[in-house]
Formats: sequence, C-alpha cells, structure tokens
Amino acid sequence: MADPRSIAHEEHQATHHAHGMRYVVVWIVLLVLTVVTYAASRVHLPGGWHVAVALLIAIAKGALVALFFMHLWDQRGANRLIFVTSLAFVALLIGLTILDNATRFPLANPPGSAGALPWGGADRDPPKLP
Amino acid sequence: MNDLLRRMLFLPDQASDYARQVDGLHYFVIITTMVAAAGVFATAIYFFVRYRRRSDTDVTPRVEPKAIHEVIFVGLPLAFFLVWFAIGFPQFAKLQSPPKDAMDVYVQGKKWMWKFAYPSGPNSVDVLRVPAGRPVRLLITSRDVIHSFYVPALRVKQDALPGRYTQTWFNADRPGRYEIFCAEYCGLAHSGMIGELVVMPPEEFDQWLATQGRGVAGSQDGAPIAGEPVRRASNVIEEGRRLAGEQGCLKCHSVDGTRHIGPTWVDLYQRNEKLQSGKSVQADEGYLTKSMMDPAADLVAGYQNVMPTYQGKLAPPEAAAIVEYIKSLKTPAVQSGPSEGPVYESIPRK
Amino acid sequence: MSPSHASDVPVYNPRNYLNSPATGLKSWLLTQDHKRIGVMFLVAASVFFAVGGLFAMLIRIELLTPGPTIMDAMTYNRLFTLHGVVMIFLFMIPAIPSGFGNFLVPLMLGAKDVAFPKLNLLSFYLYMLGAVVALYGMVHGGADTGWTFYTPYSTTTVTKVVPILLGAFILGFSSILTGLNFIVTTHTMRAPGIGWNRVPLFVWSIYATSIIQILATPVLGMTLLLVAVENAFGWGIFDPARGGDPVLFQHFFWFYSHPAVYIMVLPAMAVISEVVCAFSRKNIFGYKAVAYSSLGIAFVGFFTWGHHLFVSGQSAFDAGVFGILSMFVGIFTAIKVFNWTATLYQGSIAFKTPFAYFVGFLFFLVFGGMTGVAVATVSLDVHWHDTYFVVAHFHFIMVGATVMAFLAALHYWFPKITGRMYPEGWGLVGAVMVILGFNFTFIPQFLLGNEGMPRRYFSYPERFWALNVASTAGASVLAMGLVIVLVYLLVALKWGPIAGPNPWHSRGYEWDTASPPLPENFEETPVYTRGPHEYDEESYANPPPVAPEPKHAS
Amino acid sequence: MQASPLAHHFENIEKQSHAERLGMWLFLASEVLLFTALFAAYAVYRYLYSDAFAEASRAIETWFGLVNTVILVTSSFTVALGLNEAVKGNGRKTGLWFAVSVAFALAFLALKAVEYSHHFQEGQLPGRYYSFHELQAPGASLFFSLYFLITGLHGVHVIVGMTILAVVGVKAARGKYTATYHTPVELAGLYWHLVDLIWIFVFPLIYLV
Repeated sequence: MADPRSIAHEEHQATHHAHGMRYVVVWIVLLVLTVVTYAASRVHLPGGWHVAVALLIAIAKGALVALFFMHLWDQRGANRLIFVTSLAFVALLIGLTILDNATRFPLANPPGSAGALPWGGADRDPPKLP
Repeated sequence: MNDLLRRMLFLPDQASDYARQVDGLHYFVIITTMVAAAGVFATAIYFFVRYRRRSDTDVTPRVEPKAIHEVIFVGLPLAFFLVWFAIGFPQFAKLQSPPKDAMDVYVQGKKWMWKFAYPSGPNSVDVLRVPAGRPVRLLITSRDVIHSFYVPALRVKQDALPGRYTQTWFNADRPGRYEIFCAEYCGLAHSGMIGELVVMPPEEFDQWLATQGRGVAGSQDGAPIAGEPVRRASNVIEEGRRLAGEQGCLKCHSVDGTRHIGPTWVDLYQRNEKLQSGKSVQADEGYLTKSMMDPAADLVAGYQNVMPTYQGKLAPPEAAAIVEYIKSLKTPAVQSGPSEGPVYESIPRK
Repeated sequence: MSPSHASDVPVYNPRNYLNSPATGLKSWLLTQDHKRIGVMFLVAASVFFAVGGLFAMLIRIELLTPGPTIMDAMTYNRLFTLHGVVMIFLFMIPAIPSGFGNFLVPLMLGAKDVAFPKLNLLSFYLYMLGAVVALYGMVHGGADTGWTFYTPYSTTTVTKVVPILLGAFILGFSSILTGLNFIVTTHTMRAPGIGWNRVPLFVWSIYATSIIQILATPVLGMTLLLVAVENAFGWGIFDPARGGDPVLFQHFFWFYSHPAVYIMVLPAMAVISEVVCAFSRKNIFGYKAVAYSSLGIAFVGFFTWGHHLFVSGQSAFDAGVFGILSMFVGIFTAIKVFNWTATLYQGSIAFKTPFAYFVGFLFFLVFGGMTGVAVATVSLDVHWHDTYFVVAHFHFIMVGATVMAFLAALHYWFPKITGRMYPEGWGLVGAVMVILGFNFTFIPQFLLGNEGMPRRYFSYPERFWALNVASTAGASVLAMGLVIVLVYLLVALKWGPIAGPNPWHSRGYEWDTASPPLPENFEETPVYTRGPHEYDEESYANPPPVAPEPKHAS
Repeated sequence: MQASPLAHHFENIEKQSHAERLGMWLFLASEVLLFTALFAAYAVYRYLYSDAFAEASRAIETWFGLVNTVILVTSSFTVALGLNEAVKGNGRKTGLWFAVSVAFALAFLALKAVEYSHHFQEGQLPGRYYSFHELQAPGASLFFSLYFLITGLHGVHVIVGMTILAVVGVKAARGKYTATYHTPVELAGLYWHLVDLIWIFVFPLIYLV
C-alpha cells in the first residue's frame, strides 16, 4: 500500500478544485431521472418490473450523488473501499434474509403472505387445523 | 463401541435410527477434535520443554514459514470441516423432509405446556403417544411466544413459532417413555415445560387411538400404555379435574398444597386471599370464575401476573366444573397424583 | 546489541501520563489523552466484570440443586439476563478494544494520540451513559428475556426491558466511535518506518475488530430499537399477530451478534500474538498469515449468522448456505493457532504469568473453536442447539479465550501502564487456579448439553444433578482465582517493585518509551528500522528508534 | 478547529484533513448499515405481502414524495455549490448557499409534517394504531410501521444534517475556514449528501412501487 502521506496529498489536491459546472450537470440529470422514475411508475409494466426499473434508476441517481456530490470520483483507496464494503453488506443482509423466506417450509411464513402459498397440493393434502 | 462412546459422552438413549446416525457423526467429530487438540498440545508442550529459556540474553533465529506450511494449516482443517458438513447437512436435509406416508400430529406449545392433537380428533396435554416403527410428522406451532420442541432421545428439535407451522419428523423404533423439553426460553416456568413422549407398539397404539373420543385423551395422569379404557367423566368434579388437566391449570396450580407459579388449589375455596392491591377477598365461586376470565384483575399478593385469560376458551359449564373441582379439594380429600410429573427413573436405560 | 543491554537499573519515569499535566479528578474526567481514557475504560470494564461474575456465581449456586435453591424462577431469569447483558455489552466488547486498545494502539504506532481524541472521550461517556441507562433498567425490575431479546417474548414481557434495550443501543454508539477512531489512527497516524507490513499484530486484530464494530453494530442498534418500539408502542414489526416474522428478528440480531463474537475474540487474539512473541522471544511464524487471517475472520464472520437459526424455522436451503460458509470461518482461527504454536519452535520460552495464560488460552481456543465448528455442523446442532453444550462452547470462547487474554494483557502490560511489577509467584498461582477452575466449570456443561439439558433452566430433572454440582464447584475455584488476581494486582499498584521501561525485553514498539509513558508518548516521533516482533541477532544490531531526520521516510 | 485548525497530534493539515475525511466515510458506512435493518425488513415484508404493500403504497399521495425528492436533490446541489465557494475561499458565499440548503430542508420537513397529519386523519398508522378502513389486508399495518420508521429515521437525519449545515454555514460566513482548510464544510456536505442519497432510495420504495 502506498504511503499515507502521498494519498493525503493527492486527495488534498483533488478536492481543492472547483467543480461548478459539473454540479449543475449532475443536478439536472438527477431532476430528469426523478421525473423518469415517476413516469415509469405510471406506465403499466408486467410483474416485478416496476421494482426493478425503480431500483435501477435509484441506483443510477445514488451513484451520481456518491461519485460527484460526494467526490468519490476524485478520491482513492480507503474511502471508496469503505463505501463499497458497506453496500456489499447491505446486499448480504437483504439477500440472505429474503432467500430464507423464499425457500422456507411454506407454512413457516406468515399466513396470508406470498411465501405461505396455498399448500402446493402436489404431494400432500393441506393440513387440517385441529 | 457405539454404546461405550455414547455413555462416555453422556448421550441419552437412541430412540431412532436417525439418532444413531447423528451420534455416528458426533463420535467422528469429537474424535477428530480430540486428536487435533492432543496434537497441538503435545507439540506445544514439547516446545515448552525443548526451547525453555536458558539465559536471559538468549537470541533466537528468524524462522519464516514456507508457503506449503500455510497451505497445510489451511487445507487440513478445512478438509475435515467440509467432511463434517458433507455428512451433517444431508442428515439435516433428511430431517427437514418428512416421508409422504408419515402420520401427522399437531403440536402446540403454550406457556407452559405442550398440546398434542391427532387429525382424527383426540388430543392431550404433555403426553405424546406415537406408534413405534412408523414415521410421524409433527406440525408445530405456538400460541404465545417461541417454544422449542426437543426430544433428546430422538436428537430432534424444532422451534414452535406463534401463528405459523414448522415441521419435523421422526421414526421412533423403540417403545418406551422419553422426555420432551422446551429448549427455547419462554418465561417463568420454561424449565417446567416438560412433556413425555410415549412410544407404543404399533398395534397397541392403533387400539388406543381407536378408543379415544375427541378431547378425551386429556389429563396428564400417566395412564398405562396399553388399552386403557376410556374414562368418561362421571360427575361434575371429575369433569373439572379432567378440564383442569387439559387446559393446563395444573401446570401452575398445585393440588397437593405446594406453592407453585400460581396459588395452590388446596383449601382455596372460601380462603381469605390477600391481594396485591392490599385488599383481601374471599375466594368464593364468583372470585374463582372471575380469576379465570380476567386473571390480572385481583392478583394474589406474592404472585406474578402470568396467567392467560380463559375468556372464550372455557364454556360457562366448564368453568363451573373447574370451580366445583376446586371446591372438592379440601384438605382431607386431597390425594396427590394428577399434578405429579412423570417419573423419569422408570425409563429403561440400557 | 543483546537483550541484556536494555535492562540496567529499573527507573520509574517521573513525568508520566498519570501525574502530568495534572492529577486532579477533573483532569481525568476531561482528559483527551488516549492512555487515561484507556485506563478509565479498563477500570470501568473490570468493575462490570466483577458484577457479571457475581451474577454468574448466584446462577451457579441456584443450580446446585434440581429445584429452587436460593431464589425463585423470576429472579433467576432476570439474573441470567443481566449476567449476559453485563458481561457482553459492558465487559467483553469494550474491555480489550476500548481499554487496552486505547492505551496501546497509538503507542504501538509511534503516534501521539488517536486520530480523534475528543470522539474518544465522547465514546467513554457514551459507554458510561449506556451503562447507567441499562443499570437503571436492572435496578428497576430488570429484564427476564435473556440477552438475546428474542421476540415475541421480549415484546410481551411485563419486565422492564426497554431501558436495557436503550442502554445497549447507546453502548453501540460508543463501540462504533471507538472502532472508527482506531481505523483512522491505523491509516493515518503510523510513525515513519511503520509500513503496513510492520504494523504490530495487536493493531491488525484491533483494526479487524473495528471493521466489525462499524458495520455490524448499527444493525443491532436499529433492531433493538425496533424491539423497544414494539414493546412500548405495539408497532409490530416482528409481531406475528400483525403479520410480522419473529424469525426476521433473529436474522437481524445474529447479523450483529455473530460478528460480535469476533468483536470479543479478535482482540483476545491481538493480545496473544504479542504475548507469544514476547515470551518465546521469537519472531512470529508467518506474520502475514496471522495479520490477514484477522481480516479474514472479520469478513467471513459476517456470512455465517444463520447457523444460529438452524431449528428456528429458517429454510433448509439457507441452513445449507450458512452451514458451509460457517466451515470457512474456522480455518482462520486454525491458521492462527498453528502459527502461534509454530512460533514457539526454536524460541526461548520464559514461563511467566502472561505465558501461562497463553497456554490456557491455546487450550480453550482449540476446544472452543473446534466445538464451534462442530456446533455449526447442521445435524449436530439440532441436538445441541440451546442446550448446555452451546453454553459451554461459547464460554470456552468468551471466558476461555477472551478472559484469559484479558488477564494475559493485564499482566503483560501492567508494568507499562503502572510502571510497577506484579508478584510473579502469586501470578502463577492465580493463573493455575483460574485455568483449572474454568475447566471444572465448563467441561461438565459440555456433557450436560450432550445429555440434553436445555439452557436457561431454573430447575432440572435429577439426572442432571451431579454434573451441575461439579460445574458449581469449578466455578467457585475460578472465582477464588480471580479474587487472588484482583488482590495482588491492587497491592502491586502501590507497592510493586519498579519495573523499568521494558522488563520483558520485549521488542514491541510500545516498550520503546518510558514506563509509565510520557503524556505525549514519545519525546520525539520515533523512526523505525525494524519490525515489532523481531528477536534475531541481526535485528538487535539495528539501532533503537531515535528522533527522525526532518525528511519523511517513505 | 478553532484558532489554529491543526490539532497537536497531526504533523500537517493535509494529513489531518485526510484523517477527518476517512473518519467521516466510516461514519457514513455505519449510517448506511443503520438504515439497512429497516430496508431489509421492508424487503422481506414486501416480498411476503407484495399486494398489500402495493395497495398501501397507492393509498399515500405520490406528489408529496415527488416534491420532496426535488427539494432534497436541489438542496444537495446547493450544498455542493457551497463547498465550491469554500474551495475558492469565499466563506460568505458558502454561508449563503448553506442558508439556502437549510431553507430547503425546512421546506422538506414542513411538507413531511403535512403528510404525516394526513396519515393521522386517515388512520394510516403503525401497528396497533392502524385504522385505515379501505385497506385491511394482512401486512398493510406493517407497511405503515415501516413507513413511519424509515421516514422518521430519515427525518431525524434531516434535522441533524440541517443543524450541522447551519452551524458550519455560520462559521463559514464568519470566515473561519480558508481555501486550504475547509474540511468541516466538506464533511457537513458529505453528511447532507448521504441524507439525500437515502431519500433517493426511500422515494421509489415507499411512493412508487
């Protein structure tokens, strides 16, 4: 790993430039994307596509904010790594908990939820409650 | 060999084939652990002696590992761990997929008892009767908090979640009586939430099931395993006694005068009870009924507010029957019996 | 230059952090000196250790007979909850990182202080505030939920669980701030000559611990807050009656609490890596393996939380995923154990008290670690889950590994912190009692778990009686050993012989300054030309650290 | 960072800024994980009760969210412009831009308050207070529990961020920072951008899908 002093120095240089125009462009793009995501929610899309589109746009917007407003674009090393790591753990927690609900013994999901499908019926009768 | 190791490790009886398989893995894992630990300690002790400090000005050579050392340090334990997983996970997967021909029993945990119900109607508290040699699937739920259905002899455990069902199954192959514990902490009488698994020879079980009317298998009186005749409630007091067992009253209220989670029922009728509020009340029919429906209202001093309400769970005649039963518990009339838990010394231990 | 040169007549450093800039109470309470903050953490954590230990003794006495012995079930349930909460949140998590870490990390990096001294002090006061809030809850009713706060029990209990949840929430922030401070310190405050491959192994482990603290603690904080909100206002995030999923709580809880195990044990490994080098006077076998395995533990530790949920109703598929991932976390511990053992090879081993604790640590970690992997073996866990086997397993790790390391650290750095020496003979007596007492306490519990005794049992069937008596007997030996340690250390604080700057002839960077250290740590920023664990002829030949040339070493 | 911004234990100002920035990023990572528990709960319940969640999402007014998104994005932009001025050493202009941002934050909170009062009237409340008659599917009350928790926690962050912006803005206007050292301005901005970033995800999850 490089000497911390040199990183500090580079970082210092990088963050001491003015970025006026860049901010304006990013701001306009963010506003446009906000309108796009709103419009997309009004259009009829099949199944889970609404969520996918909305999340994709949100990720794009979030990336713009993180890279330009928060200057990750100009920075090196640890700061980027920290942020990416935290996002990885977000994905980890959400991913493995949903995976659990999706693959559970269906009756172990709350009654009336999508995970507790009406008893598949392929192999067993629906359980009769005593 | 199996029996020797089982006794050395203090493992309980193996009441199913599954238990024997799990124990096989257990022995393998423990022996690997012991050998590895002994290896590390023997090496360390040899080093302690061989390389003890001889003078205060010792200097030591610089020793650096080769890549192969670290590969062995990683590879050897990982290989063993993965073998454990490769044996253990299929066993678990088997436990999670009951055979299609398994007999269903519904299990409901509630503070602090187990209720068992058979699809054909009969149900019981704290005593689960199953046939030997046939697969039994348990559909487990809870009425209040999380409990955990645990039979050490079967090496089977499954949490009971409120409002939904989990499942597990077993095929007990040895008739006998085995303990059922609650393994998930559930409050005041968590450690008293002990039930009994009675594994019966299949024919006897069929006979027993056939003679049970719905709701009569109740009362935790440790009836004989075989062909017990159905005892119809002959009078109101007897009906109250049955209900008290079935509804779990006797889990907390003793009928032999000992202090338990709730006040004892012996000589309760007409007794002057000191309440938490400082007042006192005479335990007449009205008070007893009210305490079943709204237990928190007039709490007896020195007891916790843990009793669930029986509003809507007991029909008026049933509540009256329980009151009659309480009234019958006058000192000379008391016999110990119904409230005593199962005696475990009687379990045959080979 | 051979080691003997370092030890002439021991002198007590007259101008040290204990007496300057001032000695008044105010100068301590408002200090920003990492050493003083570290000492305050150590004192506070030790007090809570004593409190938690007292609870443990009461629990063991209660379990002496199958029925009620000295208390009723409600009291017992509160006691084991408080024992867990005090030991984990008030002792284990802060003791080594916030206590020894604060004292040592800047010294080991040749820095004047941690990166953010004010945050450091804030962290201490958050710790005290959290402790006070939690203690308020304990005094006014106390929770009976177990330290795991499983819903829906914790949301329906009549006991006062909310203050304890809030206390733990506040303590979480203390933990986050400390972790943040250490990471930034390690990145930016290293003295010239300390490249990443010369960072002391203690700092590596603390660094790994800090990563976990920063990334896992907020999840626990939020989860506990959700439970508190549900308990107080009925918002029902985990409430099955409103469609909530209690198993989700367990996911969230263990997402923190499994890594939290490594928050507790990584600092122990940090201490041991230093002790084993210093007392075998030997360079560490495989510096990189030991250093990077700490990071490995920190990361892989996040991927295994589901092995606490094998019987909870979690899906079998998830159980498989978590089961196999759990196998990998064990190997990092295995790497460390093998490398520590290999470090002894061709060493010059002095069997002093810290080393005695190292021996105990090694034994307990191997056993605790192997049984940990065994417990993560899916089908075996079904039998062991929530039995005394698990209790014994995690006490082997937490008491066996962490408390041993805490005691090793206490003895190893006692001369550095106080400038005085503890009595070696009494030290060994205490160590032997603690190690033997510990074994007698917890080995019977492994067997109880095998036999099927569930944990958190107030009363138990009589066939568990004998082993419970054995366990209680062991616990009293352990307690006596700890009392002996406490007494002689307190005596040594005042009357111990002067230690001198480096009584162990250790090569760790923290020994390069006076004992007790100067308020500003080093007279001038040192420049290092050797690693922190080097004991060979050649490295002794290198001159000791001196004031730097004006230009930066790179 | 009063009279001399360099603390005694750092050797130069570059290194100190680097350390402070790193510390802030670590803190932000911690904040992200703080919200994660709520987002994970949202994800799980959305998976389990997708229909109820979609219905509930439709039952709340989208335009509140839309306007608030525009407000927050713009405030983020003005904060960035404030930093831009700080880089050039114009403390007074930094203070001005931050004042504008604080005004946006107040507008955001005001709108949120109006929205909350709507929910109170409709009975769209969490857990046991839920009394919204038009939607009585299982899981609907969970949506509103999570809605209030997520927006509430976010609202707390808005208030904290706003306070930090105000304090730093006033200090900047008084000329405390220079072109060479203005790290507090940068850190206040970072915090505010995170608040914005989180809202960017809250908006579609709560209002749109």
